Amino acid sequence: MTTVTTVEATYREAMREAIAEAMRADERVFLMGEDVGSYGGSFAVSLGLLEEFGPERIRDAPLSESGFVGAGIGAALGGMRPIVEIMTVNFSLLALDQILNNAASLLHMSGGQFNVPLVIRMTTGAGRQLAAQHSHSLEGWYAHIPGLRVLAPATLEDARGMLAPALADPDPVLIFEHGSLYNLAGELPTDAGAVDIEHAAIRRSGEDVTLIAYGGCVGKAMAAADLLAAEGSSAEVVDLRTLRPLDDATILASVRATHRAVVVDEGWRSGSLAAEVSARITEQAFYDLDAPVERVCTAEVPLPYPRHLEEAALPQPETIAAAARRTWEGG
Amino acid sequence: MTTVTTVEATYREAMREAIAEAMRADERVFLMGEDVGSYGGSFAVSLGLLEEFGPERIRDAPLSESGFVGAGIGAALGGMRPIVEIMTVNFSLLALDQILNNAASLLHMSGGQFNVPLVIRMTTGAGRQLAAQHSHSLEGWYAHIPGLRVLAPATLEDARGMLAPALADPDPVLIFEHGSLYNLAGELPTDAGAVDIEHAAIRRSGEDVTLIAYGGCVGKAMAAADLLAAEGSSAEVVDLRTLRPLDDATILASVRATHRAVVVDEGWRSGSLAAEVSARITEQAFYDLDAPVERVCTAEVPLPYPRHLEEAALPQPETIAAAARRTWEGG
Amino acid sequence: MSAKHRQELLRTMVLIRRFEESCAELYSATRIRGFLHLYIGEEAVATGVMSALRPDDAVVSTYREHGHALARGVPLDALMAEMFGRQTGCSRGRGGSMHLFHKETHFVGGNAVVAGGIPLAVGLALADRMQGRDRVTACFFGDGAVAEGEFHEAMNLAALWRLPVLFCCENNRYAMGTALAKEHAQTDLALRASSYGMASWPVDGMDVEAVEDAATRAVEEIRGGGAPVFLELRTYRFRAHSMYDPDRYRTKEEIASWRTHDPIPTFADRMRAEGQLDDDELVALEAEVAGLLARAVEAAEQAPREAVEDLTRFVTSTALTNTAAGR
Amino acid sequence: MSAKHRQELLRTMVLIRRFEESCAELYSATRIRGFLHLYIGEEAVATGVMSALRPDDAVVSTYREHGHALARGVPLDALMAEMFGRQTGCSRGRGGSMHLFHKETHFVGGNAVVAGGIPLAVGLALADRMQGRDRVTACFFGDGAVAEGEFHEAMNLAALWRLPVLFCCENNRYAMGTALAKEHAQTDLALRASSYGMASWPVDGMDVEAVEDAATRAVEEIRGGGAPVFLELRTYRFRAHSMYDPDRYRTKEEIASWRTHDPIPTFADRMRAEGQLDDDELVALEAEVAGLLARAVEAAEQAPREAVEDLTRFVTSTALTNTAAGR
Ligand SMILES: Cc1ncc(C[n+]2csc(CCOP(=O)(O)OP(=O)(O)O)c2C)c(N)n1
Ligand SMILES: Cc1ncc(C[n+]2csc(CCOP(=O)(O)OP(=O)(O)O)c2C)c(N)n1
Ligand SMILES: [Mg+2]
Ligand SMILES: [Mg+2]
Repeated sequence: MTTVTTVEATYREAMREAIAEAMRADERVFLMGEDVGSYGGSFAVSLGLLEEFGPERIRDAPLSESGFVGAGIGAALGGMRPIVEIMTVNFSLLALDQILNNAASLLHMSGGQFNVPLVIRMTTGAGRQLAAQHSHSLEGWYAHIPGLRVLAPATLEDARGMLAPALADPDPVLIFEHGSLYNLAGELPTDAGAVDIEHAAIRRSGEDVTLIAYGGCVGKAMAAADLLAAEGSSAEVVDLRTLRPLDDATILASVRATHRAVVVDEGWRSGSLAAEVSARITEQAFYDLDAPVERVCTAEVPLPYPRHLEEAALPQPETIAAAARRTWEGG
Repeated sequence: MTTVTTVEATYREAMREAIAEAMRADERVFLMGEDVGSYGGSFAVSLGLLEEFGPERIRDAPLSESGFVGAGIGAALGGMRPIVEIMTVNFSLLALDQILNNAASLLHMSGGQFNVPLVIRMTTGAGRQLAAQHSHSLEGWYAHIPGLRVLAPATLEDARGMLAPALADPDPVLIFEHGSLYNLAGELPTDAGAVDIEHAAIRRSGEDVTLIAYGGCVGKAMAAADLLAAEGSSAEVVDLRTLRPLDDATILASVRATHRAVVVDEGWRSGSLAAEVSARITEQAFYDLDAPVERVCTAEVPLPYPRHLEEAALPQPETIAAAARRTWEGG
Repeated sequence: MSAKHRQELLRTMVLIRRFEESCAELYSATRIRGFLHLYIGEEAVATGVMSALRPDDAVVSTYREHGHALARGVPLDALMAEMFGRQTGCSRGRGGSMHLFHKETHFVGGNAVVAGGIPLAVGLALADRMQGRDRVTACFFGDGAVAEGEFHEAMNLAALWRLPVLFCCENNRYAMGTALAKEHAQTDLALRASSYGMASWPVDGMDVEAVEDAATRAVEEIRGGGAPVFLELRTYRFRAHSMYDPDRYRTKEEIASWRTHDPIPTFADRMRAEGQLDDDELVALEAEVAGLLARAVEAAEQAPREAVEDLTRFVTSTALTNTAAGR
Repeated sequence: MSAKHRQELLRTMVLIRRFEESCAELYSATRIRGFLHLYIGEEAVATGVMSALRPDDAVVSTYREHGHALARGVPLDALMAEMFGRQTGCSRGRGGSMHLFHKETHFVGGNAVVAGGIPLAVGLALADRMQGRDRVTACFFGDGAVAEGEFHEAMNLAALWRLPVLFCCENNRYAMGTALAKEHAQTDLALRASSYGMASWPVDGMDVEAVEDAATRAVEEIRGGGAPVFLELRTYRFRAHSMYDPDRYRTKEEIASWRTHDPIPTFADRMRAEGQLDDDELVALEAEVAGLLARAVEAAEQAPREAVEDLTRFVTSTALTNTAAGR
């Protein structure tokens, strides 16, 4: 019999501990971004780290996303292991040229000579009434870029354990932290450490339909499964975890067993990552499907400020459950 | 009987004539971008326009994509009808924040007060051995953004006729010109003018499979249809034309008739616009399909320089035809 | 300066201050949500600059823009309703605190991507130039924004094309928790602007009359010759960056020392000393403002919300209702 | 300066010139494809700067980088093979003219997004600083790049953090067809740099010794104190922007007048006047270079191509072969 000792922790603390651990273990690791230092991180992830590691390694950067992301790429080329924090995915567009045209492309353009061992973390998602310029979920775009690995921790374990393998990856890795998860609290084993970053995870087993989600939508999919369970239907919940490369095997094994799938994605529907997942399922499991793959995405609108409109725009447990019902009841 | 007089023209000339016509008709229209003036346009589209319209209205901008695209948005707000040229979609990432967070969002964020009547033109696509930083097809990302209309002229008529309705649109419109099309030559009616920008077009009728393409891939899909015809199969070719909003009705009517579909897209496969088209077909015509929707996209690699690798990376008539065959022969 | 004009300046500053204090309370009471950035301490800047503009001039602002909007004349009720996310809000409630817009007063937002509004201002000025109008566009941004690439590109364009933009850099010495000296290699921001060949100078942003004078002079220069001007308005925010900010990065002493330059009492004292204000007037002013605010809050509370069916309205000019696969 | 050293400088310049001339011919013969940007006229810049660097210093360059690569010591054969897209090319043929890379000489590309390499140089310098190495990173970019936001952000970071970067602005007076005065409100680019508090000065970029002197002084300053230096290297390209450019935007007279400052004959004449070069040596040098080039072209023509099955190799460090849904 093994006893696992656990501590109470939040997603925010798990992420912070992962950063601190990596910095203690490897001199080359440093954290760079706007307000990661004296402010403590715009979402308080790095609170207290300045005191332990000092301003060289907890490096406040001026407002210049393209500049400091590019500097992170250069530092990675120069032998460091930078963790670059961008406040939110919305502002990451200012650095997208650096991420696509340099971080993701240098290895190939140089014929294999220059790899970029860089980790970029950023907040994504809506739900806090931050309106159109602070609420979007654009990680699907990054999942389109060859050369990147894209992660979306949805649990405490993943918040705690994805950073170490990301830093060990010789190529650039992006980590998307959904803003609504930071206060998620629970028990974490005291010895929690690295997790696998290759595979999707089954968060709940079920037989009637597969609900596929990631990041901030995993909890909503779980809640939808509860709703369905109350009606006597059993939903399996797949947490994608790694948005690039997608773990087709896990997704397909589940769908082949349930014959029905609902893909949940906080991105806008048209051109969403959910479209990719849907297309892959149809391509690879067409003859196993009892109904067309459903998608539940965010309404195609720059997210509005008022709560009632924001809620109406986003995927919700009830709309996910309704989509699941459509797979057996028909449109 | 009506006689249509035609002139020999290239895609480049058609686009140029569309710009000139718009500028002659409306004082508020001007063209702004890098090297549109004295250089004559990096792809010679605006050659000669400086002489006719002068440097105020054929406005050379310094290298500052975010700055001059933002200035275009502001000028549109101020009552002008700017046509902003970005050299290629690769560099448009530097202006993506302006396009998403301002151009596409202002109308909604302002509760309907400030619309942005702006047209942005840019070159996209590969095929000229320009390697990883000059060859990508990222229009699928723009097709993800609510508030934008996204056009992809694939023919002389569309190169000539899409600009006028784009300028008449009260909201931002993006026009993607595939670099390999500029030298496309043919006959254009002397009175060629505005075309519809709401609908996809059937470029070739057929019964056995629907090939769906846009921009630089339409010609390849036509060539694939020729290959298939030689084997006795008849392919219908749909040219999407408008990438946002997608014309589901035309796509679905064709697929419901042929029961098979291949989506061709020069974007990288994962997260491509082709995934969206595929997902929509499955969602809306699942029970009409005789085979899973196929996709033919660009290999997931930053495009390499050498011709043999570039050709291998891109969709080709033969790979499109092979995908079509798979829809009746099985994987 | 005439007593009447000064009383107007004072009234605007007091209105802003009390508006912001109300917002802070309403935020704590969860009536206002999202991000909330207060302008307390910086009132002289907006008040002085707006006072130098004509009604047809345009204003481009940031996410810390309640003061700009009020000083510009965006109706108080519409502002407060916006904070509540109501249909009567100046952006129909869809924008919230960071996205105030108002067409009648040419208040072009409310931009929450730092530096993202600056190119827009350049474009508005370009439109004015090309259409032969002699309007000026005033563009507000912080010291933090000066580090962004967009600032640089926009400055170059405006100077190169000699466009009628008044660049108003609100240097409050911090970008969130990052102090000026950690943001900029060269902390003399007016100097940075002059490297674009642009007229620029620093201004005491805690003194509403100094701001008004500088802005008036700048606007005259701009309207006359068309070339842009950059004002570095030196100011300080007395409150934290936003309601989420525990304000760990500054000392109490620093804040206290800046509070002695509070633009409102400083200016009121000056007026009093010159016999242009007495205690009764001040009390009456405060009472008037309090009344206005109470009514604005009351009206906002009662105002209707946008209908959920209209969720995707205003995504495009023609899309009035929700469409499944709309643009 | 010693005759030997001068002969090396001359040899490098001649090698670059003849390399570029070969490339132009090979392009016309369709042996080289894609975009091709020649360095003819600007040879003194690369030659002078590289001569001031140590072998362990790093270089970040642009799409007009053949001269930089040659002067830096990237092997000629590997360069020529890259132009042909062959496996023996310095980027295995995958990069082509605009993406030359070479790890041994710390030549970090070949960046074809204007200004996109500048932040990388800042990061390389940051890594050196954090790891206690006294290396310098030389970063090349054009006058056009100075208008880009990334230039500004990178300058501020380097100056703020006092990083060991040598900014080499190759001011050839044009960004494609746009003349300096249409790119910049303030055409004195060295002045622009000093607004970041950075040491900066203009240099005659047509004089290889002037460049070498300036770069040597700059590198000393940087290595000593760590603060970055900006050199505005005033030069001119004798050829069009690229092989597609019909060069309509400049007058023949302007080009002819700059040709009188051609860095190669100017320098050769100086050496000759000082008895460090005679006609025979020049002929021998040209013959040697011609031989090297002929052999490089020959080798490139014969070199293998990457296998099509390896198309997606190098997309990630671990993906050696094509995978349908690879990263
Ligand atoms: C591009 C971008 N990066 C980061 C942020 C997050 N952020 C919001 S305000 C702010 C500080 C801005 O400081 P400053 O420009 O001085 O304006 P102030 O808040 O002091 O008025 C930051 C970093 C943002 N909104 N946009
Ligand atoms: C961001 C970006 N915009 C536009 C281009 C197209 N382009 C390539 S080179 C060039 C001119 C650059 O001029 P300059 O920086 O002076 O360098 P030069 O070519 O004169 O050496 C332009 C506009 C590009 N490569 N990248
Ligand atoms: Mg500030
Ligand atoms: Mg140049």
